[in-house]
Amino acid sequence: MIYYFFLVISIALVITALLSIYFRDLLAAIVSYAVFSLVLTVLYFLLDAPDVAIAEAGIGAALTTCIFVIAIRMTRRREE
Amino acid sequence: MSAIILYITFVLLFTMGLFALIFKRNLIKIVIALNILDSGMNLFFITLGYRHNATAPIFTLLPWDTHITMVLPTPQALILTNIVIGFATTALMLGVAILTYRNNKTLDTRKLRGVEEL
Amino acid sequence: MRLISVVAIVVIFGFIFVGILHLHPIGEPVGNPRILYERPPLGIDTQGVTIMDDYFLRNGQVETGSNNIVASIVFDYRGFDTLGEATVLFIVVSSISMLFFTFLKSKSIVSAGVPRARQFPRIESRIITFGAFLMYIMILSFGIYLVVHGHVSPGGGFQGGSVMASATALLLISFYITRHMQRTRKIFSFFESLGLTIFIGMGFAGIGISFLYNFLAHGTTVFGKIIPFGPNPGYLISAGILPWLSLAVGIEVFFGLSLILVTLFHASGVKNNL
Amino acid sequence: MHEFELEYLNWIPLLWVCVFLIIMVLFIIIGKIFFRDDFDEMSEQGLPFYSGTSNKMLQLITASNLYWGFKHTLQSYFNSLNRLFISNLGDFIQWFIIIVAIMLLIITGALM
Amino acid sequence: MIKHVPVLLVAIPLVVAFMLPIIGMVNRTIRTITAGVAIVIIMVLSYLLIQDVMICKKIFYYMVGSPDPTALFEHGLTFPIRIALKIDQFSLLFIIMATTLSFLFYLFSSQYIEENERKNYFTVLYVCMVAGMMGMLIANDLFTFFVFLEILSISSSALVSFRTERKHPPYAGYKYMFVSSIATSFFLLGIAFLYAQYGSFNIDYLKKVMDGTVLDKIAIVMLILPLAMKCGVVPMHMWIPDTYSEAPAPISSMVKLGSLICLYGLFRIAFTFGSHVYVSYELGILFILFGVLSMFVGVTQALIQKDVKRLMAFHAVSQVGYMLLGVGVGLSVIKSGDASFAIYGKIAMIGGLFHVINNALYKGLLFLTSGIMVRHYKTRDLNVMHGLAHYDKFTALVFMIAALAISGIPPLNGFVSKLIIYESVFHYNPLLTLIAIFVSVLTLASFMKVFYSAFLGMPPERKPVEQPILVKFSMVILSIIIVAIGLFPQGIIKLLIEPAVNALATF
Repeated sequence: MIYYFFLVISIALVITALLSIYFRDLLAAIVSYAVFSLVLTVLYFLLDAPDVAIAEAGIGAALTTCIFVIAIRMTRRREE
Repeated sequence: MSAIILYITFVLLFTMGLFALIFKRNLIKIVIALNILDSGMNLFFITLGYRHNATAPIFTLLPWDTHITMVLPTPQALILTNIVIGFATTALMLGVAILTYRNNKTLDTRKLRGVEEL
Repeated sequence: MRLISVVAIVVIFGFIFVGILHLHPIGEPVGNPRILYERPPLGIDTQGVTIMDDYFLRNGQVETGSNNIVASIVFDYRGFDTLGEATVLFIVVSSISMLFFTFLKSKSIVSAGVPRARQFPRIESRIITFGAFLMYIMILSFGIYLVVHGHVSPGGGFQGGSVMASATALLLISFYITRHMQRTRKIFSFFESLGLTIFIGMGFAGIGISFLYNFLAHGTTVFGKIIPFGPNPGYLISAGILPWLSLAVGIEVFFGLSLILVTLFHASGVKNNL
Repeated sequence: MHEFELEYLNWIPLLWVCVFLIIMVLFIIIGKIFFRDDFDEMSEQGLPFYSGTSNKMLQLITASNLYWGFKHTLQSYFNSLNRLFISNLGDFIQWFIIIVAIMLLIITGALM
Repeated sequence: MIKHVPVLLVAIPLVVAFMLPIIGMVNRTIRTITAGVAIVIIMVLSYLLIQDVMICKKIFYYMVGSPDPTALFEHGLTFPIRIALKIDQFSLLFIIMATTLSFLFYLFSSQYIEENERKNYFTVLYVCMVAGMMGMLIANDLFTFFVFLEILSISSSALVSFRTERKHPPYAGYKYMFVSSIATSFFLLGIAFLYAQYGSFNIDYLKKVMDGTVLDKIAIVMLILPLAMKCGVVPMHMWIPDTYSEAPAPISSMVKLGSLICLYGLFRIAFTFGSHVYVSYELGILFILFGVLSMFVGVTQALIQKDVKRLMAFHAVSQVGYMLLGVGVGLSVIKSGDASFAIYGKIAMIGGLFHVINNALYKGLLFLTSGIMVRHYKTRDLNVMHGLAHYDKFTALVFMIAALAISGIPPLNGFVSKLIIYESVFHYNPLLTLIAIFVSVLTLASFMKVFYSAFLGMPPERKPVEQPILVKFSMVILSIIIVAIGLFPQGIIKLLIEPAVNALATF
């Protein structure tokens, strides 16, 4: 039963990773990277790794996205 | 046998990250690709240590009657380290990308090729 | 030239895929999944232990006294990696404040002619400031819970510290304080070094036997409560130096990450009209 | 494991120092014999005499064209080198990926 | 107390690094002194070990955090549990080199880098870099090696972009970090494959347990090539000139020292895992190929440079080629049945390792002198520089010693190790020696170019400023060591290099 979860989450992971690489507008790329990180947190929770899930959520989703947004604010938003 | 999907996602993430690293030109997009590569590595380590119908390696408030077998704990301890290393690399590369933008007014690697002609 | 690299990536993809087919199927790792609860009390059980992980699962609770085996590995069995880990974070924090030093020293925050209020759009609405204040208290307490209960429930120094740092991010966004940046950065840097010196001080405290040795764990009065094997409600004072190390790493990660955020917020606020 | 022979290395270190000193002494003696005391190093005499152009900067063979002959003959080699290693950021690891692919093929014997 | 030395080598610099921000707030001179004292302590500790490790052939094991640190296995198990640290002859050779040189470069940088608020962070990152190097040298555990490799990369990439106000240093720091993080990701993939099969990270345990499956071969390739990239082997070397030329002078020598420590990791993994996966012959050929390519391409690109630091960076690439050639010949014949290893294989490895030590010495000195030249002329372009020797005789003399050493002129140490490499590689294949000699000639030609254009010619417009005392002191010490090794090579080989080769080549 758990394999269907794995299947769905894997597809979501690959799609969000593709989107975050494909988007020319950097802000959209970073939002899709945050979604990627969130889905990864859910997958870690399903793989019985709660410590890593909290760490990925705290550092991966929250702070990395925050730093990316600051970086875009100080440089250019459109990818030339 | 459909659990191999997790290994397949790792390989896909790894090659996607590699592909974007080589062919993308924006400095911040390269940092995102590096993060995806690193998250793929973390996912691979955790799937190495996963066991079927086993619980997380924490003994607090586990019901006594079930047959306790646990997931391997060492990959999780190492992934904690690797997530913080990934964050550290991102923070440093973004800081340096901001400074290159401030000095050279561009984030495109083609335009930044000034000095290295030979 | 691009075709060659695409072919090379496909070859690497193929090899890793082949390698994975040779790997063990996902559910059955190398170890010996013996059922855990039939075990002699208080002894180190090495019967039928084939790899490192089996040893950790069977004896992690007895040797380190913490329920969370991952925390016992992070802080006791492989504590040297965590020391390296805390150094990596310390290095990034000091390098970010080094790189952005000229940014923050330059007085170009108040660019000529633009009144200060319009330059930093202050959010005046009550909802945000009050809501942020409530959220801040809740996130901070959750972060402290994670740090302190590192060895009992999932969590530990890094996760708790990063949750608390996201609380400072919330504070920075909602209140946008840029006046006392210089002093806050000095205080944060001081506490971060303090947390790290506590961490490595704990490591040196056990130098009589060996570096990072868990000298408080085995039955000493303060933090050495001996816990029964198997599922138990979890005792706060049971894991020797683990709670101290987790607290030290929590302090260091919280002040380090919020120092990064404060520096970058301050730098992004500077109108770089250079 | 017989003692490997590195005997060509145990020269007498004093030998080098003595040879060096002897040469220095010879220089000083020859210098003393042929030295002209009215020579003033810092004045116009000290500067090297260049025939041909009077423009000072032109006479100095600058560093970049000191080995122009070497560069000229191997121009095709350097051009191909530049084409292979244009230092765009992606190219740094492009070669790394290619080397990893080749070595994987060789080491795991899939090539043969 | 002596049994705790392996961990103290890392713990002491880390303690000082953690306390430096607090000390830096209080007083600047105390901060510089404490950082210097920390590096001196670990230097003295490594000298204390020479007696036990090199002469009595004792190997220091240390399990961090276990009740009995020197015991290999706990509670009668057959596999190690905690993190194992190990100092044997091979790693002690590199520890001595790393500590001595980082102390000398620290002396140079304490007065070369201008004294302002940022110097606080510079010292912290410098001491963390030294701790990273020490951690890599003593780690007997693949994941600890990975963590300290990451510490070294992050701290050196932050230091490379120290001059943030100029145009190119931040981008050079970005490139270095970009290259290092990809290398560490591939390295981690190799560790993951090994952990999946054998459940442990300990190098000695893996050496016993490993059998040549396909996964092990893939893991070996994934472990070796990232380290080769960080050492600057030719096809993957283009990031080195950009990084070394933009970094401040002592940092480019420290980054060069860091790449030599990655070379140590490369040899350690190639020799321990190579024969167990039956690929040591292919790895030897790979090293020789990398060596020859690096030698030739590095020097030809260096000859036509007009930027003095880029020229020296390309020479760093070509010198790594010599080491790889020497050790590659040793590795490729180590498993061959006949006694050829005993005849020339071991001598080639001795030559290779000796060249590592010599190269670290004179390449560091060259980067330091180039820093002084660039600071005086305010530009790195050789066409503009002329006549520094008229006023600054000291730098000219030191540069002369280092340039003669790198091109292998007899009384100095470059000649000694190159002679051993020529001698032994000739038995293996005479063509390699011809290429090596030709490259050495080109090295001499390019350094004559630098000396001619920077030091001779018309006197410069303004008089060069007098260098501070510590800057001159560290350069004098370096040149004394170079001349001493050049005159008395047998002592160094007997005491340090030969036991290191025995430790590396035993199976």
